[in-house]
Amino acid sequence: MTMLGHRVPMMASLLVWCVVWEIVGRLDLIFLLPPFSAVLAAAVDLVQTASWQSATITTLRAFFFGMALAIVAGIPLGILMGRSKIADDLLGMWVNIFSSAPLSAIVPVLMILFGFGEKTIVAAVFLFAIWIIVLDTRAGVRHISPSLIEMALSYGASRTALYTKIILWAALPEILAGIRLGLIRGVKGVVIGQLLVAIVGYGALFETFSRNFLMAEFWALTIILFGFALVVAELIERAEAKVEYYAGARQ
Amino acid sequence: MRASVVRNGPTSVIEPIDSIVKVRGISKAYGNVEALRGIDLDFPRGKLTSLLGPSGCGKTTLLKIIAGLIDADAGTVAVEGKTVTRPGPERAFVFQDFALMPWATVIRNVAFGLELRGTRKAEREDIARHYIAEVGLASFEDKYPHELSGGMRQRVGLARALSVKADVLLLDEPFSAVDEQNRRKFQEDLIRLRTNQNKTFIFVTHSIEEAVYISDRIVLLSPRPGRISQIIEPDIDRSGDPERIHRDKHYLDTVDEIWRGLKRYVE
Amino acid sequence: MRASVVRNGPTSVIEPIDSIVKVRGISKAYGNVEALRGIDLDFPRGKLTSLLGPSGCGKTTLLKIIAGLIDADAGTVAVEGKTVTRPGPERAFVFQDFALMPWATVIRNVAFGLELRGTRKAEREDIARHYIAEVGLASFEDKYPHELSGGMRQRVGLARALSVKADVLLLDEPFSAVDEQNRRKFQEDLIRLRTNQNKTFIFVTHSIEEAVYISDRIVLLSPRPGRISQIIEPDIDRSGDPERIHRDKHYLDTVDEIWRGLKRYVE
Amino acid sequence: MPFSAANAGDMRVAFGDLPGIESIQTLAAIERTKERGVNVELIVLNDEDLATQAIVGGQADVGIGAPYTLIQKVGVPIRIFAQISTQRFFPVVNSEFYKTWKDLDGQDVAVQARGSGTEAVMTLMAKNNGIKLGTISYVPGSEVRRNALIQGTLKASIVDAANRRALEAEAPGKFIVLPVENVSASDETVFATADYLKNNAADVDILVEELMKTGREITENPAIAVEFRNKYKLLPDLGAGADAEITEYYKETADAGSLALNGGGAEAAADDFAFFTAAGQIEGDPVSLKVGDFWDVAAIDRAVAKLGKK
Amino acid sequence: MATIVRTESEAGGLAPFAGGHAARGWRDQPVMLRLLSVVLFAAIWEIAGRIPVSFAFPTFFDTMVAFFGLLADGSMAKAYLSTLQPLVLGVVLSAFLGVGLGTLCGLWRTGEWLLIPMFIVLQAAPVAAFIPMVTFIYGIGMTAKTLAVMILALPVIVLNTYKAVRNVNESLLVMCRSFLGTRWQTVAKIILPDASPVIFAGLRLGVAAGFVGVVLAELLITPTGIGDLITFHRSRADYAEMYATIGSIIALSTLTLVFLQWVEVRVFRPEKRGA
Ligand SMILES: Nc1ncnc2c1ncn2[C@@H]1O[C@H](COP(=O)(O)OP(=O)(O)OP(=O)(O)O)[C@@H](O)[C@H]1O
Ligand SMILES: Nc1ncnc2c1ncn2[C@@H]1O[C@H](COP(=O)(O)OP(=O)(O)OP(=O)(O)O)[C@@H](O)[C@H]1O
Ligand SMILES: [Mg+2]
Ligand SMILES: [Mg+2]
Repeated sequence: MTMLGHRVPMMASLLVWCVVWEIVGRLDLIFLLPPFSAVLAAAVDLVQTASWQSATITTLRAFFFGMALAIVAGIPLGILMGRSKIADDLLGMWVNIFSSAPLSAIVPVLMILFGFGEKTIVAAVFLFAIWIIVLDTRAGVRHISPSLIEMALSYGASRTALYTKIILWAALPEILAGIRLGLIRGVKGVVIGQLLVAIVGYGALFETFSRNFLMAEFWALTIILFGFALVVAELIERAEAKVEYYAGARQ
Repeated sequence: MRASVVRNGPTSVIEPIDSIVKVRGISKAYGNVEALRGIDLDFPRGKLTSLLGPSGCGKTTLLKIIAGLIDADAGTVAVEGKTVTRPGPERAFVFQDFALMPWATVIRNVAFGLELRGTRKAEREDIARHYIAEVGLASFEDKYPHELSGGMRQRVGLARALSVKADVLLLDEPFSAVDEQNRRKFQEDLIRLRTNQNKTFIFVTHSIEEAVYISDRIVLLSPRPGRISQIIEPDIDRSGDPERIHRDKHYLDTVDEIWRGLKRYVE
Repeated sequence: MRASVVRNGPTSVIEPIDSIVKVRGISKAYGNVEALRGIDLDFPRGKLTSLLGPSGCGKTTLLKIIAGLIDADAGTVAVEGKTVTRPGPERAFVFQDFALMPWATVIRNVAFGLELRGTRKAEREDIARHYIAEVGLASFEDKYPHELSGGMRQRVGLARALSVKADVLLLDEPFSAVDEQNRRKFQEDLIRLRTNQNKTFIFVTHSIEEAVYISDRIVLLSPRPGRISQIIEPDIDRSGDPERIHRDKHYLDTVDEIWRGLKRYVE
Repeated sequence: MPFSAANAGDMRVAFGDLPGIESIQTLAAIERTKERGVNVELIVLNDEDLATQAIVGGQADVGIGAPYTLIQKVGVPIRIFAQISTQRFFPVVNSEFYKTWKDLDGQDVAVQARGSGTEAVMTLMAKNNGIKLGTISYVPGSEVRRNALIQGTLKASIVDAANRRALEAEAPGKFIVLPVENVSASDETVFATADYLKNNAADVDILVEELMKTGREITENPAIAVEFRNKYKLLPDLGAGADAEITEYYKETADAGSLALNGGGAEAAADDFAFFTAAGQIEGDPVSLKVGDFWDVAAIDRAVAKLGKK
Repeated sequence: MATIVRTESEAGGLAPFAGGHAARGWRDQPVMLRLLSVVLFAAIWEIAGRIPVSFAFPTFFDTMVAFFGLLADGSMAKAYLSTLQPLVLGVVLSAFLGVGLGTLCGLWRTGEWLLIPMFIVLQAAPVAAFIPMVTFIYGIGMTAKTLAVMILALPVIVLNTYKAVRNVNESLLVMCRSFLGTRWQTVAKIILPDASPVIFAGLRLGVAAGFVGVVLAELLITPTGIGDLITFHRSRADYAEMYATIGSIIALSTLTLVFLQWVEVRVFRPEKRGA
């Protein structure tokens, strides 16, 4: 998009939407939508409250534990499926099912298995995030040019060397993409987990705000969460851009 | 100068004085695609032998069996008298698509074979630097593959193969991803390199001119299942200006003869 | 037979008797990459002219400017005396990557130019069928592109260009995605086709042999920014067996001369 | 698996819904229990069923709700050990469409959740009035139903006292509160497994005592609820604006006498049997149901002995 | 544009069933191994149920019995009748709206600038948080649930369509122009056919998202269909029935996706995007 000869960054249009929001909010058309400025003000207040801070800590902790587990388990599983046909045949179906199934339905079941509070939320994040990481890692491993592997073998690479010096690196672009998508799904998982089972952290705040019609606070929290999801995704994307050149180089 | 053309059935292999690689009765099928059938072949030490044939005739398969990367269904390959079961330090492969690690610099790529053998870093980088210079890439040590042209990338692949000091170099269409003019340059370089280094080269190509231009010996394979259809020794004098070869009558005769032989397989 | 070699500065264009395409003072820059600078060039009617030069020298850019697909920064192109501003029915393009619609059969692909002009289906398929046969693909009408080899796909691209009955055919490295042996076959076919069809061909290639082998005229471009460095008219007799050309002394001389000229640009 | 018995001195309390102003009493009692050295951990769950499930599964120790159905159905030894409050729900209809119970015959209504007290009230009243309700939808959150009523997306529902008042304040005359006769069943009780009650009698006693004390204090002086809130920093996210509502709410609740002063017990159980059997949530003849199958009254007895009966 | 638009499907044929890659993987798997995989899964479940992991964790066998029970007494059918209405409606609306908007954004720079960032935000954000809000405006009926489905399904469809339209094979566009194609011809004869596989993949992802949306709607707005079955049986402690219901919605969503993929293969395979 160019305007008056200047390139206007795409995300700038979000500002336009914010202005629209402000106007609609001021017109007082829908009680659910306070003016954007009021939401910002509420956000400033919100971040100073103890309950937001503790909710953030709870949520972040569950999120990072869940993500760490998903990454630590997902990458080896993806590599295994990428390299071993039997593993792929055995697990592929389930990974595919779980990666696209409405996992929210399972969240209540998690509670039975993991108890309440943190563990279940961690499990929800894990469950939401892992499958796409597995799938992408698997695809990354599958995309590795066979000649790169043959190259390593022909120079006498041991199994460990093959995995640590070639496969992990060569699949890195897809692994990162998987982690990025996994993070986005993980954020959804943490919120859904907190809303559906144990009402803690952000889920509790959301419920409190929406049930009591504290709309400015509700939207403030929403914006903070959206912002978080986008920033995390953006960070990974930066890392991806660093390795992008060899994503293409591997075709 | 004479173009010694030897037709042979599977048994009548010409036995050169000293052959470093001996292929005996190799057959290979992928599922129900029969790629190679009963290949008997000897590769003379210190010579460049080309494998030439229509697409899909099993050239790559044969080369990889020699490299120990693929197991044959039947038959054996022996290098220096020892039967090949897997890749070994006396053979090095140069890949059609270069097979460079895009995340590693030129020098790390070249030194990779040594890295896998556990050579110390300083030592392996010295060796690598030597061969990088040898293939004409001095000063590109710290570049990454994506910063190089196709021709330069293939030189990196070649330097890597040279740096492990293998006796036998296996090259699978090393120039097919290199543009025409660079390719020509590279062919001239390879001819020079072959005389300097006392290595045995086994070279797969699609290009008749290329095969005739650089080879001491050309093995023609028939379409799938690949069998040896002809062995040609162009016996061209390569001592002078490489450009002169292109006008050598024997060169031209050999190219035409091969072309006439292969034409029927095309489309 | 003589290889008339004409060096020229930007002004001393040789003026052939009848030139169908006239390029005058074309310059083009992409951002601050100057691709072409002051190109003056004439393309004689009914001849095949090759554009040859190192990678990135602006060959494709020039061809697309002639096609009307890119606007030049300065200068004009005139076809049959009319200034080119956009693609026109008198020019047809053959693409390096074939640019076939994967969801359409061969016949629909070939007839696509006519389809866009609103020709009735029966009529355009008749025409398409004719040219499909002309390029040697009869009986492949109902195949999809993915069922064809690279060489066959390029023939489809050629048939499509022929079927719109343009006077000028613009070919951008049509053989670079085709394998060596098929390429050779295709070159021979093209030479035949050129004599049958009275078309003007403008041909971009990387390959010196290819240029010399098939062209009436070769325009050598210098590296970026592309300028005309030499115009060569190989003037080789193409009436006989196409294979004979490869041994023609003038052919070989011309190849060598061009090679010597271009060698300094390589790597 | 987390069947682990709690350490003495630890108590995990599972709430079946997001705490609102109606939870001040319970929350205050919990805070005071903590002050007396019981290490209480609060778990807030999305659903009352989940809370019950948590108790049965051993993932929490004390649940809050009225799990009669589950106790009867699963046969796991969970026992109610004290009543916190009795039900005060108000069926509300949009006066444009309905005026009386009879008008609701065959009409759609929305209640809190499947198997909840609100559903029981509605079905019971429908039965008493000889009508049959149409589709019953489940919309968790009295506030949500209140708002849906105001927006006109619900025409008949049932809300708690606070929201009934809000409805009257926001749209005077637009809604009619339908009469509910003699329902004094438990709204919230505390329950735990028999094992837990046996092994942690001391902790349980403290909790029961505090529940009784807060109930009595609020009933005596409803304004104390706000003091509780400030003292223990309860419900911080609701903002200062909620104080007025809290005062109002507890005044009304106290007037209606729906906070349990003596922890319920056999008396309450009898009421509940009558109510829940009538509403179809438990089976059997209310008279022949045994209190001991549902309740463990030992803790209230001890508390009443200590605090005196009111 | 400065921003590279990435959508889930971009994981490139890797995301659920997307692309020919996964498609092949799915079909090439030897039946025996897949059966074994199912049997293993059932066995693990059965064992976990028998230990038991929790009193609320039924065995596989009980769950299957409960499943057929629910099928037999018609409650499953009734539940799905109610659940599928907003799902189908929401997905169909999202499909038309999404493909339309996506194409528009792909072709029209201003539209792209204005709308695409919105959808990127919506797709990345945990919109589940405001599904309950929908109730406030649209109540608890079909509208609210359909909207919930659309909130989830629309962004992925729009973004995929947009991406497909923007990334149409450049050389085909040039080809069309060089053969004098008009703007409309370019759109109708090149852009849409070339983009259709990716658009279809986007639709598939949209359907998957729609299932997520309807489940969330059932659990967060108001349980009427399968959400009601789940909560009802949970409140009755009929855990086998509850699990059977949960399993059935996951199975249904999987089967739907497999079916769509089959359709896709049938529709787009004749030319198998090889060239
Ligand atoms: N991994 C494989 N699985 C199945 N078939 C294979 C495999 N590798 C090769 N083939 C088949 O075996 C035959 C020989 O393949 P190979 O790659 O050796 O031929 P080639 O002579 O190197 O061909 P090209 O000139 O195209 O490189 C071909 O028909 C090919 O399709
Ligand atoms: N769209 C573009 N934007 C920016 N630079 C471009 C663009 N197209 C071409 N160039 C640059 O312009 C120069 C000429 O490009 P062009 O494609 O015409 O060269 P060429 O002679 O066809 O090269 P090759 O032999 O590799 O096909 C190159 O340096 C190229 O990088
Ligand atoms: Mg090969
Ligand atoms: Mg070009």
